[in-house]
Amino acid sequence: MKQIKLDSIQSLFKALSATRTLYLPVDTPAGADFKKYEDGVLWSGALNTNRSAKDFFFPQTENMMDFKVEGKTIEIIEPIRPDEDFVVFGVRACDARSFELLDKVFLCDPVDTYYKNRREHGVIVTVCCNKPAETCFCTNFGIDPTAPGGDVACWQDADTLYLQANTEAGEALLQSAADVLAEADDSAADGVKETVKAIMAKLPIQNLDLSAFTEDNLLNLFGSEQWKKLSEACLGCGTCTFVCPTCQCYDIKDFDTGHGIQRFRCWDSCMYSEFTRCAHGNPRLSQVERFRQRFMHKLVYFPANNNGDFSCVGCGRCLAKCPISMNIVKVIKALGGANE
Amino acid sequence: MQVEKKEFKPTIVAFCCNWCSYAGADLSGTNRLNYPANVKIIRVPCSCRVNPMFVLRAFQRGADGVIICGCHPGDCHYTTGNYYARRRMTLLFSMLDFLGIERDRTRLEWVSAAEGAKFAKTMNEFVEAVTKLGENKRLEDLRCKKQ
Amino acid sequence: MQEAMMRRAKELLADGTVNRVLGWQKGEFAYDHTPAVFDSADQLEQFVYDDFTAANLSKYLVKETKQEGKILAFLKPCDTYSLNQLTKEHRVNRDKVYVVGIGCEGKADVEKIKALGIDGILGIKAEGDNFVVETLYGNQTVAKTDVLAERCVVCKSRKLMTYDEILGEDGEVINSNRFDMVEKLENMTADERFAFWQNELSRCIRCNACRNVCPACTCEKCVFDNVNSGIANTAAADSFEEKMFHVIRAFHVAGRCTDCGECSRVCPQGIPLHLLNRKFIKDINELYGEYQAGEDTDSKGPLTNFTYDDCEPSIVHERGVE
Amino acid sequence: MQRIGVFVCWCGSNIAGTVDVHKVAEALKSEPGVVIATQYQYMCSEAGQTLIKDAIRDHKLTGIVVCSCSPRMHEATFRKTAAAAGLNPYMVEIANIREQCSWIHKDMEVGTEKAIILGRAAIAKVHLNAPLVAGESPVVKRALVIGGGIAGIQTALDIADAGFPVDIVETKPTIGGKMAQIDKTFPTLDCAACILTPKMVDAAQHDKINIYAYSEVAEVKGFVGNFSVKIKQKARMVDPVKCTGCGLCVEKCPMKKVPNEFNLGMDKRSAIYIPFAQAVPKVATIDPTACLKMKTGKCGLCATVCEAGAIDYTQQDSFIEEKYGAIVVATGYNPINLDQFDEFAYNQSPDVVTSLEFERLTNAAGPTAGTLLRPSDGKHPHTLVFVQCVGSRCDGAEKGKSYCSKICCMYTAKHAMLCREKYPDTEVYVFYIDVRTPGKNFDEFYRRAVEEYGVKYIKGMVGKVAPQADGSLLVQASDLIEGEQLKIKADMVVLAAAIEPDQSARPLATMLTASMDTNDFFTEAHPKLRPVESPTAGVFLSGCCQGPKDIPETVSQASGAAAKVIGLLVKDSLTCNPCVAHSDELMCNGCSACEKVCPYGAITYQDKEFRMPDRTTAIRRVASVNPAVCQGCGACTVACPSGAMDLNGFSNSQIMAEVDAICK
Amino acid sequence: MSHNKETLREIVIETAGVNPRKCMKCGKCSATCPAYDEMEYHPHQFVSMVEAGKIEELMNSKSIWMCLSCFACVERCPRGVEPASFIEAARLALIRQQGKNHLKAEDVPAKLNDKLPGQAIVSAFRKYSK
Repeated sequence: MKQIKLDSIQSLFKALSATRTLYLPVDTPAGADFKKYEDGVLWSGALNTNRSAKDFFFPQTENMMDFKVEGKTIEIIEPIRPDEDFVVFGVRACDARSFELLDKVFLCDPVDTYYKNRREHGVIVTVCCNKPAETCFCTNFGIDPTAPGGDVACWQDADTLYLQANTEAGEALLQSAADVLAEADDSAADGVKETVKAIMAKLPIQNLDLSAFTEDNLLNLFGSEQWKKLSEACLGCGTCTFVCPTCQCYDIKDFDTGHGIQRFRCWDSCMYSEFTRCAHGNPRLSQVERFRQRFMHKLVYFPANNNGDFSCVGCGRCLAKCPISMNIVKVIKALGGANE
Repeated sequence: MQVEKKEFKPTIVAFCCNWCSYAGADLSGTNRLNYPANVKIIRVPCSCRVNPMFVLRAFQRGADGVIICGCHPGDCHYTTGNYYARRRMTLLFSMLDFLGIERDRTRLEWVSAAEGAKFAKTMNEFVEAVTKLGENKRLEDLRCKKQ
Repeated sequence: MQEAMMRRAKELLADGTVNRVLGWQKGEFAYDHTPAVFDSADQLEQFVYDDFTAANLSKYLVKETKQEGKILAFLKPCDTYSLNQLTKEHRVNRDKVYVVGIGCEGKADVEKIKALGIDGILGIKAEGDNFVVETLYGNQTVAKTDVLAERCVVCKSRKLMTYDEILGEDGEVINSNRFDMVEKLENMTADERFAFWQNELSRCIRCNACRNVCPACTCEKCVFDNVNSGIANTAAADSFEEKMFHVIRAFHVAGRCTDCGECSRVCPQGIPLHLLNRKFIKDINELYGEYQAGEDTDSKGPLTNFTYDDCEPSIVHERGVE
Repeated sequence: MQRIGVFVCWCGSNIAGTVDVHKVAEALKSEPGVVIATQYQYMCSEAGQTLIKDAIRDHKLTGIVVCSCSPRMHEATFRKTAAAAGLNPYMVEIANIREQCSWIHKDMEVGTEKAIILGRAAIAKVHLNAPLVAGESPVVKRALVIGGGIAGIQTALDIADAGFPVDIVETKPTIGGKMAQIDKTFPTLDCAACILTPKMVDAAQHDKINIYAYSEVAEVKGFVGNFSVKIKQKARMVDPVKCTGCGLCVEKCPMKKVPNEFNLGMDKRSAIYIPFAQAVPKVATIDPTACLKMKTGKCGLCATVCEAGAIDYTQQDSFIEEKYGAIVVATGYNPINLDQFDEFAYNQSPDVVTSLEFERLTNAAGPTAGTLLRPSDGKHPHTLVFVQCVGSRCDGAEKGKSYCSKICCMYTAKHAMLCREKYPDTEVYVFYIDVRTPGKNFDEFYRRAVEEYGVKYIKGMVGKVAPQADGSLLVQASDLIEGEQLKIKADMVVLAAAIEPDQSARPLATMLTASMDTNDFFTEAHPKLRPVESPTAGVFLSGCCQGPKDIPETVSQASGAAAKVIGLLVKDSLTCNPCVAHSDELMCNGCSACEKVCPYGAITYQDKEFRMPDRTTAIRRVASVNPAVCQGCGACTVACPSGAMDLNGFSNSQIMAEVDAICK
Repeated sequence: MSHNKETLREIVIETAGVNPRKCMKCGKCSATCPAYDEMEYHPHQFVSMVEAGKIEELMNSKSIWMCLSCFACVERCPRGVEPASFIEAARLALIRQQGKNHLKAEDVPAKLNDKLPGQAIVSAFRKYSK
């Protein structure tokens, strides 16, 4: 385990950004968000960023290829794959878990080469939660915020940041900043862990009953009377999906630039009326169906195909951001069982 | 080796109503009144046909200035079209200004079928003003830029 | 107030005046209430009305007034402006709503509480002019005025524009300073304004929350969802598309926007979108005479109207800072 | 994908002089969809058109682009060419490379480059063109004439003679209008009644003409070929079918002190009245504001004496709805109110009269039975002063009218001449600014008044008329030729008051969505080439509602309007301009924004049942555009936030494709 | 230094603030003028003289002092030409001539005609009778 004093944390960022691009949470008028580190950029310390770290590996829009059109000839141009190494610093345990889930989608056959490329160039540095919000419920999905994943895990107490590499890439990263890091005892962060655990125990959303969300119960859940009521107020906007660290749907579009065609993909939301529209029309015509799709996917379909792993990490963003305050916790409670 | 500095020639889109301004543009041609070739005219039935969407679209696709020409107030072929155009464009231009887009990139001018000279003069002035501003950077879509 | 509303709702359900009630349902926390339709006295036990029932309910009436029977809607002054505008545009059948107007002193904004550094909110209790906020990290007291939603700080009117009955006190139209921020921007240089909006709009994630919550955005099919419109897209690929979306959206609601402020309330990225709408309102007021959308149900809106001596667009050059 | 042919015209050296037409054709050949691109010296020539026609057939073209002169010049030509080769004429686009390119640029390179871009824009547009078929709308073979003066009567007679039914709506109890009040007509001096009343009778007896007298137009809906008009028949309290016009009721009516409007208030009539002996229809009318029975409930004498039993005090206004293919406006004129011309003492002395009042004073059926007598004391006047241009040709609208009323010079000459002829002992002065006599035999007429009848024409204006204690009028005027100020002691002063459109014209124009000028005269579709049509299709103009006119001119315009109406009514249906707006009902919000900006009232709403995207059905309010009324301005397309409204021929996607091509 | 003919005309027109070209020569001003018989030039002539540039003749004519400024001509003129304004302008032009900037009391003409009230009195009537 390594350590560095918080008052000299800038030297760590400098060291990390010397060889690669560093992104870290920065305060904005609307809460913390990831920004590129440059001289003078200050780490917010807040981990509950508006947008999740997903954006670095699966950006909102991504160019896939270009077609150059000249007269009647068309030429295909492969895009230049970003080959820049980068570090995302300050990822929470829940957000770090989301990559395990995204990997299951993008890295299984057929492999999504765009995502894979970014994953290969990115290093994730997690930080143990120090100030969980009331909206946090990661523990319900077996996530231990005091033992965050990622390539490097960090813990911070009043004056020190402790760092522990989890992977080879993590080791290499710490090695690159070895100059500014000091050695620390492997148990140095135990105090922090205990404090955080104590707070976690007081969180209001605990022990969600997820027992109903099984493959066997699929049809019962699908046919539940509750969906209508739950989705009644849904505006059909994409806020929940776009702030969600595990949502991974995208649409592929062609953009006519005037001198060619740019084929790009961009996030799509199952809440949108145009989602998965195909030649015959739209498979889910009403908001009830679209709403149901999102939660059935997260709570039933995804686990059914992925060894029971739910496609939710309990980060709480949708709880905080939904314009009408409808969210997965309310859905789980309505369909799955009560909070004990 | 001396690098020759390329003279900036703005792309200008002019929406002209069929009844007055388009005819005014024709007249300036008939009278051989010059204006820069960067002005390209799109014929619309009336200035009220011009959707703010078209103006933005032009900027997106690489226009450096957009001008809308219609019949003088009171002379609209459709009696009231240009009055609506006037309100719509006033508000649109004001909004673009509010976003920090240069004011001189947009303009609305009334040109009658008899005002060939005014048409040419207006275009000359407009091209000059836009040339002075240089390339449209604030409302550009990089994807559409010529490589 | 909440009790009075529940009582009245139950009475109106019982006497058959209405068959449903549009209100807010208690949330998971103290502040996350969800708009809901209640169709029985039993369901009404979940009804809530407090400082955090901020959502403008009028847009739901577009759908609800197409259903059988009359619905009771509890509307705040803001919401009644929206309802009038929707009635004017034939989007809502006013005859199928029983409006109970409720007086409003402004709503609290939980984001403002959080911005004070208060995290882990477990409960919020109103005590006089203050809120006592119970958190994971201890109790804190904040003044209500400090956490009043931004739109309520510059509230334009506490007067109910349309109602079938009133619960509580009707207020007055307020001579508010809601255009101050717009004016401040107008007085900046073009470069500063550009930088301001570039910074704000670059945060947009195109979640469409602003559009979907907007009571003026009730199009059967939005141009941005319509592949044939030529401007449809699901995500802004670059800064042009960010501007395009917000300018066109503001233009489409110009003259119709009642300035309810929902767009800014729901923006997950905290973009002050209401400033775009307010800019149009300010321009309309200054150039074409005072106009407040939603004040009535029959006047011609400023963009479907004109006078022979309207100003020319060159007025944009003639005023303001370069 | 369209198969597009591009045809670049040299226009001799007009285009080829500054545009390399070969290069343009070559460049455009490689554009997507273009299967042939060629050039020719004169595309509009027979040979050029044949070239296009052959190419359309040989290459199975689905769209063509002609790079040539302005579409204002030859768009119609090339559309016909396309149609002749079996291609929909709306699949033609013109790239204007002459007026907007070769003629304004001197540099060959610049001109060529621009011509290529303009060609590309046209190609981009034609890709999105759709074949348009002009719609047809049926024509109701019936005309409505609003106003029953000489203009309306003449129009109605001409239309009816062509075999089409015509309805005349007249607000007064009788038709006849101003001409019925006039004594003699210039320049022939025949009696107005002698030539008008036979026409009135003709109209009444014509089996194709139906007269709604004492009626008004209450509402106009519809459009050219298919107007629906609601006519309000005001309650006469007399059954027009039963009434024989015997006049017994008029004779017996005890209320005889009502100012007689037909004689401009210079005598009295009874409460039940027939305006004049030759009235058509000759039916009595009860004036409810004067009738004792109506006011107090006591009397009922007319009902007692009426043998036909035609009197019905309970009669109410009634409404008729009728469909018409064409509407003719013939609402006529009135002399202006002279209250603000205090200097002429019109309101101070009854001996100062307007020319129209003078007509009644000299008319055999008038208050003095045709003998010219001073209204104040009934004595024979010896000195008469006529003042021209009273209220005409004024600067600014506050004091009078800016226009020349046109008819005053001639009728004043007529009055002066008749005065001198009938009463040689009179001394007659006419004060004029100019004497305007541009009509057949007009100047000769005026000269006769001066030369044969000794009317004293004085160049100058009357400044003041002062009633004197002895009952005479002191007229102070200037004689600009002699350079002196005259003071004339006159017995009567006759003012040639300016004329203005009838008050009913303005609301009517609103109902018809017909445009008016600032003086409330109806605007013609073209001041020279379409003088009897309003810009609103199907609405025609007859007589003084369009501008001041004398009788001959009114009658010719009336016949002109009739000819236009006949030309419309002989058609079974009308071909519409296909470049009109249309609404996509699935996207329409029913918000009325488009309706509010439509200058033609072409948009209506209906509630329709739809299958909604979520599989439910719902009644939705949706707009529909009447293609026969829409003129294709496109105001609605921008007002529509959802983009449901689009314009054929200038669609959103077409215009944006042009923008894209230009900015490329 | 005296003005040339053209500038003098412009000065008078500018001072009067009305356009002499609007006159349609109807003579209503002269017809209505109570001082007509006392004048050498008459109101309608004032207008045409200004238009023709005969300002010096006007300035040298006693007629401009005969005008009572009763404004009858202004009131009656159908074209809004205001002959009295030209008369006033001609008077001012005379008074303001270079070198003659100040009109000495002794230079003010005494009553020109016993039958006519002084200009100031009529002006006062006009001013205060409303």
